[in-house]
Formats: sequence, C-alpha cells, structure tokens
Amino acid sequence: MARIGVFICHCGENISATIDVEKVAKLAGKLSGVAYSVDYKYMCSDPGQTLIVDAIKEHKLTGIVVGACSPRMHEGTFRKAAEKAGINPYFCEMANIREHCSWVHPKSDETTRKALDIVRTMVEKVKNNTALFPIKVPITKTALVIGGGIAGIQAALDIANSGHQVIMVEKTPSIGGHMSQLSETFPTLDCSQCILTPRMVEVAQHPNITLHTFATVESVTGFIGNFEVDIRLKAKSVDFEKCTGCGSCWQKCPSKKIPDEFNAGMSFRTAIYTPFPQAVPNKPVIDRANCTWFTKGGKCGVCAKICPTGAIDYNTEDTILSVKVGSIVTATGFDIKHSDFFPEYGYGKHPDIIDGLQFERLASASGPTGGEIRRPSDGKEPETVVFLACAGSRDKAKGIEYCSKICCMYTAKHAMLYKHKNHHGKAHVFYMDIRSAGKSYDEFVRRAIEEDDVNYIRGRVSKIYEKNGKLMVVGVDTLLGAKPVTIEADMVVLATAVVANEDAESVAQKLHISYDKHKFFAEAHPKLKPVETNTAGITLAGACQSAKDIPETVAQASAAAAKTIILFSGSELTREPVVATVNRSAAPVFTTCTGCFLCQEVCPYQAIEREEIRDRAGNLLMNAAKVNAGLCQGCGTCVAMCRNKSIDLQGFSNQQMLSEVMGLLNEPF
Amino acid sequence: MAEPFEPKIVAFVCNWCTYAGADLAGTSRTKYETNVRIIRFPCTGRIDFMLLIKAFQNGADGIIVSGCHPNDCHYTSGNFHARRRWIVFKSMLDFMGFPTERITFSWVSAAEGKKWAELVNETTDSVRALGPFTEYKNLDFTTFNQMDHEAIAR
Amino acid sequence: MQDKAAELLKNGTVNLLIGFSEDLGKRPVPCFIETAEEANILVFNQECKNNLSVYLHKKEVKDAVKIGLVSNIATLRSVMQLLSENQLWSLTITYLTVNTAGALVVLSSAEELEAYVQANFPTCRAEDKEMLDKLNAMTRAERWAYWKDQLSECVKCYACRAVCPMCYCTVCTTECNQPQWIKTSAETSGNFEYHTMRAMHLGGRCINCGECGRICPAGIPVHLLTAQMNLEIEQEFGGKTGWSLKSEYAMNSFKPGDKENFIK
Amino acid sequence: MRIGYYPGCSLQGSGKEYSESLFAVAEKCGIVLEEINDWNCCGASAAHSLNHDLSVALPARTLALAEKQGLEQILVPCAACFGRLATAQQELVSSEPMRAKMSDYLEMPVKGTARILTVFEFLQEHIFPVADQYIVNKLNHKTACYYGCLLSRPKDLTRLEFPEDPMEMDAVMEMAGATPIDWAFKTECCGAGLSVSRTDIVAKLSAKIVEDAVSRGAESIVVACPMCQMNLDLRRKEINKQMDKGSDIPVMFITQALGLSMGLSADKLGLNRHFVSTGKVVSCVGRKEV
Repeated sequence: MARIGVFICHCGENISATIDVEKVAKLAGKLSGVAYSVDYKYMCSDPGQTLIVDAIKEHKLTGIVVGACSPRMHEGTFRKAAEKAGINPYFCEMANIREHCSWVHPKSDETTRKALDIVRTMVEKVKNNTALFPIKVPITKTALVIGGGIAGIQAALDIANSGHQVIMVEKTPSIGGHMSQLSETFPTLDCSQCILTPRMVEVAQHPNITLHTFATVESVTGFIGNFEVDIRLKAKSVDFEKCTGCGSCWQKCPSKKIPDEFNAGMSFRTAIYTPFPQAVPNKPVIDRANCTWFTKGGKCGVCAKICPTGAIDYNTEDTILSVKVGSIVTATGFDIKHSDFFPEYGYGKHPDIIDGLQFERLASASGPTGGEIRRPSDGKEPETVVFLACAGSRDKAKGIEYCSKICCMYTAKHAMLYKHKNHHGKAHVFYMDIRSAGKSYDEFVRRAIEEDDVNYIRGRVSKIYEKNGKLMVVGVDTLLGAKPVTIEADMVVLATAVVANEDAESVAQKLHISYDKHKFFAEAHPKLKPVETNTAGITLAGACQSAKDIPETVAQASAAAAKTIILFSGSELTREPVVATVNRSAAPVFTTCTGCFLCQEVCPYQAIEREEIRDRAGNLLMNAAKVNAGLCQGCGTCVAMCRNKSIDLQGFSNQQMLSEVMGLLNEPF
Repeated sequence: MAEPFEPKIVAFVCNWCTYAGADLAGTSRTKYETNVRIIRFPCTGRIDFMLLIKAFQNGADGIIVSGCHPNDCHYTSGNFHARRRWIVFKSMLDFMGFPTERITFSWVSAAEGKKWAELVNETTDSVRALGPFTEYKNLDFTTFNQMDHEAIAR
Repeated sequence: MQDKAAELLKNGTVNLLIGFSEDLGKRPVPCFIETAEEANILVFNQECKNNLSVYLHKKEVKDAVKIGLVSNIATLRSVMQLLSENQLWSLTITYLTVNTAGALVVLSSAEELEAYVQANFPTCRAEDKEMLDKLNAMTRAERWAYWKDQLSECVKCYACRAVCPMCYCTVCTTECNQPQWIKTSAETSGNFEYHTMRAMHLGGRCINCGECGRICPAGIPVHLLTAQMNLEIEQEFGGKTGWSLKSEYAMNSFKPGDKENFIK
Repeated sequence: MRIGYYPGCSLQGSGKEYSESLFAVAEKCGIVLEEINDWNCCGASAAHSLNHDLSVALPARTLALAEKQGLEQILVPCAACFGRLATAQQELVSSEPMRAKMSDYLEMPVKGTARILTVFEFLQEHIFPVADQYIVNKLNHKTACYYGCLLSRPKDLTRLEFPEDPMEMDAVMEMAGATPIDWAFKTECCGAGLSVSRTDIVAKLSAKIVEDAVSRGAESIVVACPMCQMNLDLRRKEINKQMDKGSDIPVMFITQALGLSMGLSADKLGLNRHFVSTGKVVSCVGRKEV
C-alpha cells in the first residue's frame, strides 16, 4: 500500500500569494494513499529538504510529491533528498504549481483548486512509479578516428595525449588531408606543410595511436562505449615491416603517366608511390588499377626486382581488422566540386582555367612548378589572373545554395600570393560579397585590396572563352553603373564549391548517423550540440559536417576529443533510466511482443534490436524486439506505436500516464 | 441558478518545448485562463491516442496536444511521427462523427510562453462556446434513458 | 485443385492443407486436410469468402510447418502484409488459388506471391465504397448518431478480432489490465473506445478483406472503419497495404512535408 | 503519328528557305507535316509587352485550332513563335481560370495539351531514326552551330539538357558529316529585338558572333532561328564594318545543311536566297577532308 507524502512549498510568496497552500496541503492529506502532507515556506532550502528527509523516515513514506516549481528547476534537488532518506529517487515527482499555476493565475478559489488538481495528478502518478536505477554501460576506452586530415590529427592527438588509445583510419596512403596540399594559410601566410608535418609525425610516433593508412571503415555495430568496427586494410602490395622507404622502387617504376592526386592532376606520379615527399607513413603502396603487373597480368615486376629488402609482395590481399572502440570521431573531410556547375566557364576544357586546389599546388614550393605561378598550358608566367569567388556556391539555380565559407579568404590569399610572386602581374577578383568574418580575416582581405593592389570587382561572370590565346572573362561590375566588363586573362582560378565527399552517404549509413540534403553529416543540435551526432558516442570534426576553415576545424576536432575524453573519464557510462523496455516473462509466453518490428523504423536512435528467443535445444521460438538501453534516449515514440503495449517507457509508463489522466479528471471532493 | 459552464481542458505536452514554453509563461507572469491542466510527456511521439480518448471518457471537455515545432524535436523526429498519427486519428474521429474541434493541435516552442497563454485562452473560449461535452457521456446513458422512458410509460 | 492438393500432400511439399469443403448445401466452410485421400472434399468457388490466412497464427498450424493454403486474392494480400510485418517466418507455405481465367495457380515462394498479388491487386470493394460515400456525405452529427446506434449493439464478442489475420497479437490491448485501457463491459462508450483503437491499429495495415464486418453477429459494419482509414492513409501518404514484401507502413514513417494545416 | 506544323510569319517571308528546306527534308524522310488551318500570328515582339491576355489569346487560338484538327504534336520551327506558343501553353495548362477565359475569348474550347516540338526535338525524334539511309554526302567542313537565345532559354520551355552549352545541332551536323567547332558564342544574343530599329547595335552584337566563329576556323554558321539567320546574313555589310576583317562565311539553316547531306539540290533547299553566298558550303559537299 502506497504511503505518499505531499510537500507544498510557499516559495516565499511566489506560490502562497495566489494559492491557499494550507488548504491544498490539508486536502491533499485526505487523498487516497497520502499518508502525510505539509506545507512549508521554502522546500528547496536546507531545512525544507531536511523536513522532507525526516518525514520520509518518520512516516515510512514510499513516495513523495513536491508541490512547488517546475521539475525542470528542482526535480534533481528533491530526488536527491528522497535518495538521502533511503527511498529510490524515482519515487519523487514534482507538481508544478508555480510556473503552471500560481504565477499565471490570480488569487482565487479556482487557482487553489487547480493547484490541488495538479498535486492529485502527480500523487496518482507516483503511486504507479517503480524503482529505477541509473543505467550503467561499460566503456571500451579506445577511440576510433576516421580520417587523417587536420581534423582527425588534432582529435587523435588530443585523445591520445589524455592517455587513451586511438585507432586512426585514413583511406589514402598518407595522413595530412587537404591541408597538406595547401601552400600558405590565411590570414598569416604561414606555410601549411611547415605547421602540419610535425603534427603528422607526432601521430605516427605517438605510443597511444595506432595508424592504419590505405584503410576504410567497413562496418560499425554496437553502441556508445561499445562499438565494434570492421576496418578494411587495403592491400598495399608492400610489406611495411621490410620497407625502409628508400624510394628506389618509385624512381624505377615504368608507369610514370598517372595523374598525381596530390598535385590536383597537374603532374604525374608512378604506380608504386607515396603521395608526397613528407608523407606519413613515408612508405609506398602500389596503385593496382594503374600498375602493369596487375593490369597486364604479371608483366613488369621492376619494383620487386629493385627492392633491396624484398618488401614488394604482389600477392597481398585486402584484410579485415575487427576492433572494439568506445567512441568514434568522424573526420572524413570534404571535396571540391570538380566537374563545374557552369559549362560556360570552360572548366575542364581549357588547361588554364583551374580550381582553387590546383592554384594551391602551383603556389606551393613543393608543387609541380616549385612554387612559381606558371600557366599549366605552356608554363609561362601569367600576366593577368582572374579569380572567381562563388563558382557554384550560393547559387540555388545552378550550383549549391550554401556558402562554401573558405573561398573569400583563400581567393584573397591566392591573389596576394600571385602578386607577391609576380610583381608586375595584374590580379582581378570577381565576387558576390566578401565574407571575411574571423579573427584578422577582414584585415587580410583589405591588405589584398589596399596593399597588394588586387582589383576586386563586385559582380558575376557570365562566360569565359578563348580568343587569340587569351581567356576572355565576361562579367559585370555592379558597382560601376552595372556595366559589362571583359577582362583578357592568362589564367582563371575558380573558387569551386566545397562539397561533401563522394562516399559521404555510404559512410553515414555505415555509422548510422544522419546527413543533410547536401550529404554533410548532421550534428545533434545546430546550436547546443554542434559536435555530437544523433548516435550517442559518435562525434563530428571538421568539414565533413559543413565547410570550415582550419582554425574552426581544429577547434571542433578538439571539442570532439573533449567529448570523447569526458566519456572515457569514468569506467562506466551512467545514464538516466528513462528508457523504453520490452516486456519479458517466463516461458512459454516469453513476451507479448509479436515481433512485427514496426517499432524499429520509428526509433530515431536505432535502439530497437531483434532478439531471437530459443528453446534449450536452440530452436528458434520467436523473434522479439529488444531495446538497447545504451542507445535509447527515452522519447517513447515506440511506446505509442506498439499496438499491444509490449514496449513501455520507464518513468512515463502507460500505467503512470493513464493514472495521471484518470487522477486529474476524477475529483474525489 | 447554475454556475456558468467552465470547461475542463487537458493539455498533453512534450517536456522539451511546450512544457518549457508554459514554464516561460509562468516566469514571465503571463496570465491566462485557469481551465487547463498539463500532463507532461517526454515527447509528442509518446502521446498515445488512447490517452486522448480516456481523457474525454473521464470528463474532459477539450484537449490540447502540443509539442516542438517541426525540425525542433529534442529527439529529432518524435513530433513528425506524432503529426502523422494526429492526421490519421483526427480523420478517424471525424469519420465516426466525433466533434474534433474539441482537440487543438499546436506547436509551442520553449520560447513561446506568450503563444502558450494565447493558445490556452483561445482553446478555453472555443470549448466554452461548444459547451459541456455531453455527447460522449450520453453514449452510455441513452439506452438507460430509453429504458426509463419505457418504464415510465408502462 | 483436388488433384494438385493430393499431389502436394503426397510428395510431402505440404503437411497440412487449409481449404474449403462443402457444408451440406450451405456456404463452403474451412477444412484442414492432412492426407492426400481427403483432398476430394475440397471445393473452391465464389462463395469461398473466408480469409483462411487467419489460421496461420494458430499453434496447431504452425506446428505443421509446411502449409498449403487455398486462397482467394484477399487471403494472398493479407499474407503479403503479414510477411512485411515479419510474421509467418517459421512456415513454408504453398498457395493454391484460381486466377480470373479460372485456371489453378500454385505459388510456392514469396517472390511469386508478390508478383501474382501485384498483377491481380484488388480494388476497394464496390459495396464498401458505396457505403463509405454514403457515410461521408452525411453531416457529422448524423455519422455520430449512425455509429452510436451501430456500436450500441456491440457485445464485445471480439469476433471481428478473431477473424482478422492482422490481429495476431498474442495478448491484445483489450486484455491489458495494468492499466485497463479498454472497459470490459459492453457499454457504448467502451465500445467506441475499442473500435477506435481497432481502427487505429489496423489503419494502414488492413487489407480490406471485409471479414470483420461479415462475421459480426450484431451486423455492425466494422470493416468500414478500417476501409475508410485505409483510403485516407493511402490518399495522404501513399502506399498500399499488402502490396509489397517490404514494410511500407504509413504510421511508422513520416515525411517532413506531411500536412499540418490543422496544427496551430 | 500526325505532326502539325505552324509556320508563323517568318517562314513564309524572310525565312522562306527555312520552310522550303524543312519540307524538303521531311519529304525525303517520308514525313508529312500538316499545317494548322487558319493559323494566326503568334504575337511575338509586341503582344506580350502590351497586353498579357492578348499574348496568351493569340497562341491559344492556334492551339485551339490544332486541337480541333486533332493534332497531338505541333512543330514550331521559328524560335520566337515557339517561345510564344510554349509560354501560352504553360499558362493554359497550369491555370483552369485562364483556360476558361481563353475559351470564352476565342469562342471555342482550348486545352493546350498538344505537344509543341522545337525543331531540335523534331529532328531528334523523327529525322534521326531514319536519317542514316538518306544521307549520301558528307559536308566535310568546320561549322559553328549557333543557337541564339530563344531556342536555348528559358530551360523549362526549351527543355535543352545544357542550355548554356547546347549540343543538339552539333549532333545533327556531325551526322551530316561536318565538324562542329567548340566556340564561345553559341547562345549569345544576335540583337534580333532591335533588328529594325537599331541596326547599329545588331551589327555590333552579331559581329562578335561571326568573328568568334571565323577566328576558330568555322567555314559556315548553322542556325535554327529565322531571326538569327536574317541578322547574320542580311546585315552582313554592317557586321563586316564592325570587324577588323570582313567575312563571307555563309549562314545556313540546320535543315538546309541536312538537306545538302541528303543530296537535295541547292535550289530546292533555298540556298540561292541568301545574301552571303552559300556557294562555298555547297562546293564542299563530298570534299575529302576538312
């Protein structure tokens, strides 16, 4: 038999000014199941809490209702008090007679009656409460970082430096990502590789980091603290144990005409290769699609003959490595739109119309021209270069509707670098708006305009065509009387849009995280959970979530690392027990769940699993739903979906909710 | 003389948006009609249509169902599922001849304390105008009443 | 059909065959056949209206594992819906039906079943459509009066539930007593509660076989409730019940653009 | 399949050779074009800037007549006519009140459901499948396919896959054995709207087009719009004054070029009606190399 205690708070005068609190307490005392009832000036104060603790002990209360403020305010406080008195904290409910009653209604009998209704409703609920215990989930204190760009590097180093194990997976033969391709970085113009390569080396040498390059994530199962991940280690054809990275193989490789991804297709590489001289790990792999041994069936074999350590092995195969991790940082990065949205710009048709990444390589000291800005077509120094910002971004009709965010800044940087290297050259920038919100960003753009004499033209370009060896850039200057302008250029650089990686969708599906219509991964909340995903335990870092520059990427990566470290700070994960459960009972019933699994699709968290119920001989008797308490967030959508009420939500159970409705509407006096 | 009719209105709201919106109405001391009683759910997705029927059966004259605006759901999609359920439930009731204007569906965010107060006032006014919900109660009494009449006639 | 049934039973493809037999000049009744010799009692004609798929949930049937099911198109469609709801997984079913040309059709896999059902998909029954139109043309008060009158006759015998192949829950909400969702007594308000719940649970799943209405001892056209729900759900969200082997249940999915003109 | 035909004013006047060559090619391929009886002006250039209802009513009458004639497809070769008919059709199809209004004005029912074909669609769907057997000559020369504005824009009406860089005519010319060049002025404006009132502007705009085609080695320009053809051909004297070096590059209709490749006579194709001699192109028929 329930023995409920009701504690009505005056909240100074906040409640008692409009509600006759003594009457509420008195009448509440007469409710069925209520063993004790009292009102007090400040329930949340120390003496107030002591009063509750003492009353619970003295009157052997089995549950309490505190008629006071919103549970969003003090539920935690009073649940702790209940626990202190020795009862399960989930036998404490709050009746919100302040925000929902005393503050919004005038002093009247009606207001007092409403307060009593609210209290009675909660009394009915608490009678049906059950003891709940925080859910403990064990944690594997190893993190998986997917992607070895600056985001992944930062996150991995932060987590590793906190003393936890990190497994990093990178799909290309080297970590470094897009940042390793950049020449200088805005707004300071410091060399990208100079600041990045030490980090890359640190990753490789860190005792807590296991690096898998040339590897992809094959599948992910499990849940927060307990993921099981299969990693596909692509066949490298080179035994890294034996390889010393001496380079003889790629110097002698006869397949030398393969477009070099690292130089954005502006130079060639061999079939056995490291992507760039500072690659980490600095050991080659064989690109089988372009290697004569594999395409022509065992012909060639030069690298194997030349290798001084016998590291080449053409017979290696992809292997699957299964690992257990507690959290996953997704740092898979971005791509730029290669096939341009605008055929009239002639991208891909003319060698001197290039994209931003290609310009980075031209400007880079390690690039195909050794850092000199030369046209790809004839190697001449361009006298006039036109830069087009927003080549596809912010263009709903033809491109993408969002802002690619980094282009305004890198275009200013490109123009500046060009001017610094070709003093007599002329640089023009066509732009829509200059978006340079960031520390020292606008100053940087102003410097390009004012000190480096870059000609900024506010307007868009309608077409680019070749005439007499020049690239005619036809656009409009909207600030100078909206006149059409035509610039004769030697080279055009398009700031093509930042887009999600081609395989973003399949990565998201493997991770069970959501993504937006542009295939960028979705954060759990756009403002308050910008790092987490909807799948607990999986965080986002960098441009896989949206276009980002380096400082933002690094900040988010550290935030993702912090979330991981927080998770790893305890030995178990403790969660509120407000989760759904599927009923279970003894054989031969087992459960009332019919195994229709129509609930599976409504769950936003993939928390509903399939359980096979078998007899002792192992024969399958039935399939039933099972809630993974580690994943369930307690929304209860499945509960309302379940036709025969086989799923229920702890803390908001069918019995509790129906009792509330009944209690509210059936007035005893 | 009988007291003027004051409807009983039960509000089924989600914890994260509308409940918080009603809290905000409180902290802003926005006054509204006393007729409404709030029942808190974690999410509109949790609200079983059976509870609405139970409320009417037990004497509610009007019901408010309210949660987060689309795309604002704390659980991503609970309100979307709820919306679909309401579409079907409403047309179901309508087909059975049920006065569906006694149910008000709404989105009230945690920032919309004022909207909450207005919603309660509007609903109270409209349900007050509709009068007590006797149709449902009469479902059970008709047969008895008929019997009474027949008995009296005998 | 008799020959085919005998053959299937003989060669062991089927352990138990559910079909129809003549009942002394009355409408054919369901029968259960375990041996080839009994196959000569089978009949199949226009009067074989029962949806025999409801028996597939019975323990005795499940124990036989290899089932032959004499089916009309509604039966096949309900099997489709059941398969999409992950039911019947323990059974191997061979379906015997007669196509519009009057020829015997034997379907032995889910894929064959799907192709046949999609090619012969039934439309809403004319008599149901007529009745629905009539009800929808009424004022709401008239509809309330209509259903009140009808539902007051309900004695909660639950025959409508027993005959429905989609009502396969081992424990129904009507039997839940913690909490007591549905009033146990047969008063009209509780009947209203029960039938609303039934319609809500079957809307988007019901395959319009009409068995519930046909079986009702009080003559309540309860099948109209689910038929109407199905029409509305199909109109609003698309998808057809019993059409695909993959679940296309409208009530456990959503579109961000679902209508909300009724939401303040 | 019956194919209706709406000539409009140009194809009976300044662009007569367009219709001559179109009919010649169609005849060769065994296709009958049925002219819409009692058709009227499409209203181009003036109606849509004066009165919206009128601009819909004029094409609507033609569409109504076509419907009466039982035509489900109508070929409208003129770019301007096509623009007007397709625009009006879109309004009719999307608006019940507009349909009612127009039926009322015209005193006959109009649905606007007939399919209106551009010359590209006509060639693609009706000529392409059978052309192979009729093509006897290779037009061995470099040609610049010029699309202009009204046949490429707006995308929703013209249904081109790449309105900024269309390839429909290029494909036809390739079939005819010519080598279409990649050039920059495919969809540029020739100045047709000012064809009569400001010939100086026409000359300037058209000169750019001719100049780019010539500088890339084109030996002919192929068009599908009577206004484009007229401007580039009739105004060549003024155009040449705008260029460093004048050009005598001929400007042919796509149907004329196709007709040549099918071995039809220059006379029958109206190639003698041009201001800039088409002799060069005619002579390159059957030439060995480009």
